Amino acid sequence: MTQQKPKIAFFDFASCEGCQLTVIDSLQTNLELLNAVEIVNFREAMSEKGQDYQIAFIEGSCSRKSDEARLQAIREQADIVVALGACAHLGGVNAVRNRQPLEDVRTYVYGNKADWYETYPARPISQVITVDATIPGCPIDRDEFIASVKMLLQGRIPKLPETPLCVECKLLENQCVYTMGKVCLGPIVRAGCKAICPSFGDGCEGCRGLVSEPNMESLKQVMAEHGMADQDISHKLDLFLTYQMMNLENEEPK
Amino acid sequence: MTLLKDKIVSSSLYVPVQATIRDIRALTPLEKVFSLTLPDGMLLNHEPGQFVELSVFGVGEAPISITSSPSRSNGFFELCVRNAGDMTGVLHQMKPGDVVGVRGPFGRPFPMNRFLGKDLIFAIGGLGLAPARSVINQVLDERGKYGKVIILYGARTPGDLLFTDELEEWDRRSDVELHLTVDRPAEGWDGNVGVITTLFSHVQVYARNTVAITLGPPVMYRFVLMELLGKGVPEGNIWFSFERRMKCGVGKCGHCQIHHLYTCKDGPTFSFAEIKHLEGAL
Amino acid sequence: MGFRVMPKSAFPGWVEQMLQTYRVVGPRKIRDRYMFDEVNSPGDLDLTYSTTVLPPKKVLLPQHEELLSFDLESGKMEAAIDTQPTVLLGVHTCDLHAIRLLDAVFEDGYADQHYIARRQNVLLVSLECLSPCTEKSFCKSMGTLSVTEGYDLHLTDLGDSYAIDIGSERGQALLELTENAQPATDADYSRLNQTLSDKWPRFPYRLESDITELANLLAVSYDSDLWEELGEKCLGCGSCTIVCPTCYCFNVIDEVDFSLNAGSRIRQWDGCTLSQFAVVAGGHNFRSTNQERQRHRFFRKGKYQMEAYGLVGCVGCGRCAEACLVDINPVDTFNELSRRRIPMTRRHKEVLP
Amino acid sequence: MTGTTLTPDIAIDVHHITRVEGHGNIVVDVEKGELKRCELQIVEAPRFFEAMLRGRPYGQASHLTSRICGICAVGHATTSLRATETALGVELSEQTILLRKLNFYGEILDSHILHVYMLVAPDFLGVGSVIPLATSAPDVVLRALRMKKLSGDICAVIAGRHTHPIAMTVGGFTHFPTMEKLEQLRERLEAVRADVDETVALFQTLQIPDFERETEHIALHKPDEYAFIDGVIKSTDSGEWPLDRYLEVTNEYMVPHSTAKRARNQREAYAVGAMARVNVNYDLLHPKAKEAAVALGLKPVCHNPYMISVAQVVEIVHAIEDSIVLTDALLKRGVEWEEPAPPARLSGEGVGSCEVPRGILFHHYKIEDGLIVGANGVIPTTQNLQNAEEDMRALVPTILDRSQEEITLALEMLVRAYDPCISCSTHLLDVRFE
Ligand SMILES: Cc1cc2nc3c(=O)[nH]c(=O)nc-3n(C[C@H](O)[C@H](O)[C@H](O)COP(=O)(O)OP(=O)(O)OC[C@H]3O[C@@H](n4cnc5c(N)ncnc54)[C@H](O)[C@@H]3O)c2cc1C
Ligand code: SF4
Ligand code: SF4
Ligand code: SF4
Repeated sequence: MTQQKPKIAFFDFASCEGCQLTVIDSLQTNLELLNAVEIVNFREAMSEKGQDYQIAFIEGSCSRKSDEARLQAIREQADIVVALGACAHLGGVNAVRNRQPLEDVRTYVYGNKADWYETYPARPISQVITVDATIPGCPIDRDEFIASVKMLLQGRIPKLPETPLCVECKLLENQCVYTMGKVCLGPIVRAGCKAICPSFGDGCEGCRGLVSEPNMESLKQVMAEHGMADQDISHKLDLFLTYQMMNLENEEPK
Repeated sequence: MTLLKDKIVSSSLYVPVQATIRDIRALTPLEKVFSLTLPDGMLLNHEPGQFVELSVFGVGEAPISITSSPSRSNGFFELCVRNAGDMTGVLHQMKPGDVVGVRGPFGRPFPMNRFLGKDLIFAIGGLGLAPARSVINQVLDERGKYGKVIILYGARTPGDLLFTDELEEWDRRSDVELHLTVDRPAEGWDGNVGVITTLFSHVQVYARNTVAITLGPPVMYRFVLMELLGKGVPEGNIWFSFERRMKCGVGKCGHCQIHHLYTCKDGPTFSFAEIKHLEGAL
Repeated sequence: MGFRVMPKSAFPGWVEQMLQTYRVVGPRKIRDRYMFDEVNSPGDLDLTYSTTVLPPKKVLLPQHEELLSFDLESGKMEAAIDTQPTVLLGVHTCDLHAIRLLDAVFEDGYADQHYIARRQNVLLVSLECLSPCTEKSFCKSMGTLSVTEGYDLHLTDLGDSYAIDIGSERGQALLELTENAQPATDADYSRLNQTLSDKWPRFPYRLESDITELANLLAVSYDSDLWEELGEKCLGCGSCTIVCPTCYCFNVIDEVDFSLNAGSRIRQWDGCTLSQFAVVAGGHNFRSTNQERQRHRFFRKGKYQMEAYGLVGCVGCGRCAEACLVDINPVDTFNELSRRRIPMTRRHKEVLP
Repeated sequence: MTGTTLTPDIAIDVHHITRVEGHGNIVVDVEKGELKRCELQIVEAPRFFEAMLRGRPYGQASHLTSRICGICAVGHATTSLRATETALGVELSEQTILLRKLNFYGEILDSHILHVYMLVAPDFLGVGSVIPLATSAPDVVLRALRMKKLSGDICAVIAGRHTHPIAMTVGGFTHFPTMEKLEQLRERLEAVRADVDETVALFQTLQIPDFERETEHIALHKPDEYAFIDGVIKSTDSGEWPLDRYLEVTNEYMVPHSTAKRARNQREAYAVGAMARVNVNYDLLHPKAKEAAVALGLKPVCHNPYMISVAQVVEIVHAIEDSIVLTDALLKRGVEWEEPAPPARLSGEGVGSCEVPRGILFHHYKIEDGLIVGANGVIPTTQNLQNAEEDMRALVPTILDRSQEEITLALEMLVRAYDPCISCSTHLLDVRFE
């Protein structure tokens, strides 16, 4: 299966660029990546800005009307568009503000200069263009990124893992953080990060998104039994999952 | 003369042998027939109804029925594969000369000697023709040993019909009764339109002496079964081949379990009598 | 074969001896939990452990296990068979029963060479349980509170010494690594008997029916309303099946290097309580709801495994009950089914309409 | 083309400066040799972090704010924690302080190595990125990756990962490294000294452009250590301010061509970052770092912004050496699992400040009954932007004899030298305490 090196490009929208940084970090143990693909556009790390690419990795949420055209242009050029990280996949933390009235958010931050800066409710890029594959996480997991690139090279489309985080956590024999008086979204969140938060003593915050059949009601009940008030539960769910939660609740951004 | 099965039993159940693709034939945009040869003259030695675990190295493995019949094994065997996901997707991009992995043959074959002298009615839907073809050609190669042969075959559209050359061949034979149907007709289709069960009104069977072999998507089975039971075909004479998710093919991985049975080793062929008390099997 | 007695003070020395030739795996305390883990010195071991997060099956069937490696360039293909000599030390009796079931599964029909190679190179040193390890264990109800076979050596804590039953010649040889195991005296026999009879009442029966009835109970409970209730509560998190010593379902995936031509095939644990476990190409899911998956799980534990291998599918270790956040557990499930037992006549409707 | 023609009209428009974090443009208009327009535009989408913090439990603040920036994630998290801890009267244990410092060095190293090797070095080596260097100078790239891996692993061992650390929480940690892990780090830190020496040697060979503009430099200061976490605000001009008077220093304002705010103190602009730290705290550098500074010709007070990268190299030396000191201290005293120190109260107001890789960072929270009701943050790049623009303004007239490409490169290198972290700088955390 020898083929031409595919040309790949990285783009970013509203994000912290931590996922692209993780891509750079993945080279520490996978320098062969540079032989397997040709990176033609990666503003964070290189000056060349090639416009001829087959695979586009996009980090960040779409949070401005004017970003849509840039997204569409990428979609037109790329054969495969990959959403990179929670912001692109889920709206990420950017969507936290979608629960608040937009005008209020803008004036809270910019005061009377609010209209200098364009914005609208943050959204996953899949709300703007068709996305072929997603590498979830905040930030993405290096190994998953590398595995996904290999799949793309093989002509496959990586799929989001359906297994809940609990499985990964148990396989590592972590102590369940619920037994430490904390709460965790592990039962309803996609595995693949090596359960890194519970492994480091903190409950999962859901950065990899909900599994496709989450039992929300039952988990809310569990959290309530662990001493969380309704408001605490919403804060927990509304860090990375705000966009998905609002969808589940059929709630429009304000 | 080594058998593939001896090889895996002696080393590892999970290590495939490297088979070479000698020929690829596209039947439809989604289905291709891959003709494979084993290395060093190794023999597959399968029986109708069995499957192999086919792998594309680095991608994955999946159970695939052997579509060629044992009576026609000339140093190669055939698999008819639908592009349905990861492994099959990459397989569809491969070329003759490429190497794939094969383990098997696995599964309980159809009990052909219990079918001897019986009238055979095949009720086949879609990709079910792949395993059915192995039985049918075996029967046709030993035609004298069986009674009537009736083949009912349904596909979604005329373009989805598989092995159309062989269908024509069977249709031409006077000792085979072939009825086709499609869910959605296309230009030029003058055959039956409707689900497979609509074909039953076209055929006459001597129920007590009939063996029915039903192969197709899970949804089809209940309806075909009602027809067959309605015609009085004995429960023990109604045979299916089941599809379940499988990862090992040898009764370990648990995916294909139906109650206490493993589809991969206790099946995939089952008679209705064997599974009728198992809730959820059908 | 009788038993020997070893003063506890000699135990670390014996373990040191083992470490010369074997990988030794035993219960270790890591923060607030116990894990079976490789032991580097006798001090790492904690034989007073309650229960471990994962059962010792992980030594025989690792969570993530290479089955084979391949290199298409050279045409090389190799089975990864692990034959490292290992002592699995301190296995509770319920887990020993579970290993017997695993043996049956992996030896049945086509024998799984990977499991068997490990199994043949593992010496099992089991440990008599003297008090319930957790509130959720129910080994006594499942008949797994004692063992008479299946071990190479079996330890019973006699206070200042261990009684060591010898179950095999390999076990005998392992014991001979130390000179401090003496033949038992009459006093030792009575001490052992006393210890065993004292322990029995400490364990409660938690199941309201006898295990021999479980299969029948389940047979009439397929349509019980309880499954729907469990299905509503179940998070589908899969923890119960992952931590179970008698679960062995697995998935197989390929890993490749950047050449795309070389890599390995990996077996990793899977579980029937996970939503995608029974999905086939085309998207049909043979058990599409938590309700069906929970039913399948409990049927496997109480009925199917018995029918397929003649061994009980649940050994009462209680790990799944510990792991479940919504408190779904075998004891309550089986007891509730028993209370709601559906009369045979009502159940005897046709499978098909 | 070499710069022989004197171009009276120059229009430079660098859309999305590369090899920086975030989206920025450089726009320069020269008409008839006269500089008409010189802007560093920040066009990153605004992200509204302080609005998102409103009403959140204080425990989430460090996890949310670490998402401001993937490169300074530890810095934001640490600063956020310090703000919360000050507000709620949390007293940290010695162990927590040691672990936090070591973790912090992981990020300083990671960011500086990324910047000097992958973002800045290509300019000096005449390539567009680090990628061609992988073939032309593999030893340099491998060294950078090796050093970067160690930096990341320091954070991974202590807090789970560098980008968005996990185990850091208000009052302490939720996970602790084992002695084995610390010993491994200790060994690797020692081994990496050779790479550090090579790094210094490499920078000795680079031709740093000669350009100076007198600048006010501001950094955190502590009497007894080269400050990264806590301290007082100190200026090279004159003056010291306690943290809670940071607003008197930063004086933020907005300009329409940029979604990021700007700051000024005693002049039209001031600078923060590695150079400011070296200028303010030179005497407190580890002796080996001072040696490196001498070797690299960096003397306080230095006013050449292109020397910022050199200051970063000096800090790499310092961070490695001090990490060894910290690791030794941890190994000596041992690491115990300890519960995070509890808050003394659930309402209060506090400022936290750290010297993150790009300079002084402030988080300021007001908390009521455990919920954040007001938040403000001032980010290093915000503070540097105006200064970078002033530098551009000073630089352009001196290089008008060069070709357009050369001018563009000089400007890009100048902006890059500041290592701007543009996504951070767009948070415009506004002071709005009701
Ligand atoms: C006994 C038997 C005989 C068969 N014979 C044939 C035959 O002759 N010809 C033929 O074409 N097919 C046959 N099949 C079906 C064939 O095995 C499947 O099409 C094949 O497994 C697809 O493999 P794949 O790797 O291409 O697809 P996969 O990538 O495995 O995907 C297949 C489907 O499985 C599901 N899936 C897989 N992995 C996951 C996951 N991780 N998470 C969620 N969903 C997942 C998806 O729904 C997907 O559509 C047979 C099956 C059995 C059991
Ligand atoms: S544990 Fe949860 S929050 Fe943490 S990285 Fe994994 S999915 Fe994200
Ligand atoms: S089902 Fe539960 S109690 Fe039974 S063996 Fe498995 S984990 Fe233990
Ligand atoms: S552990 Fe409990 S919640 Fe999770 S799958 Fe099992 S029964 Fe359901």
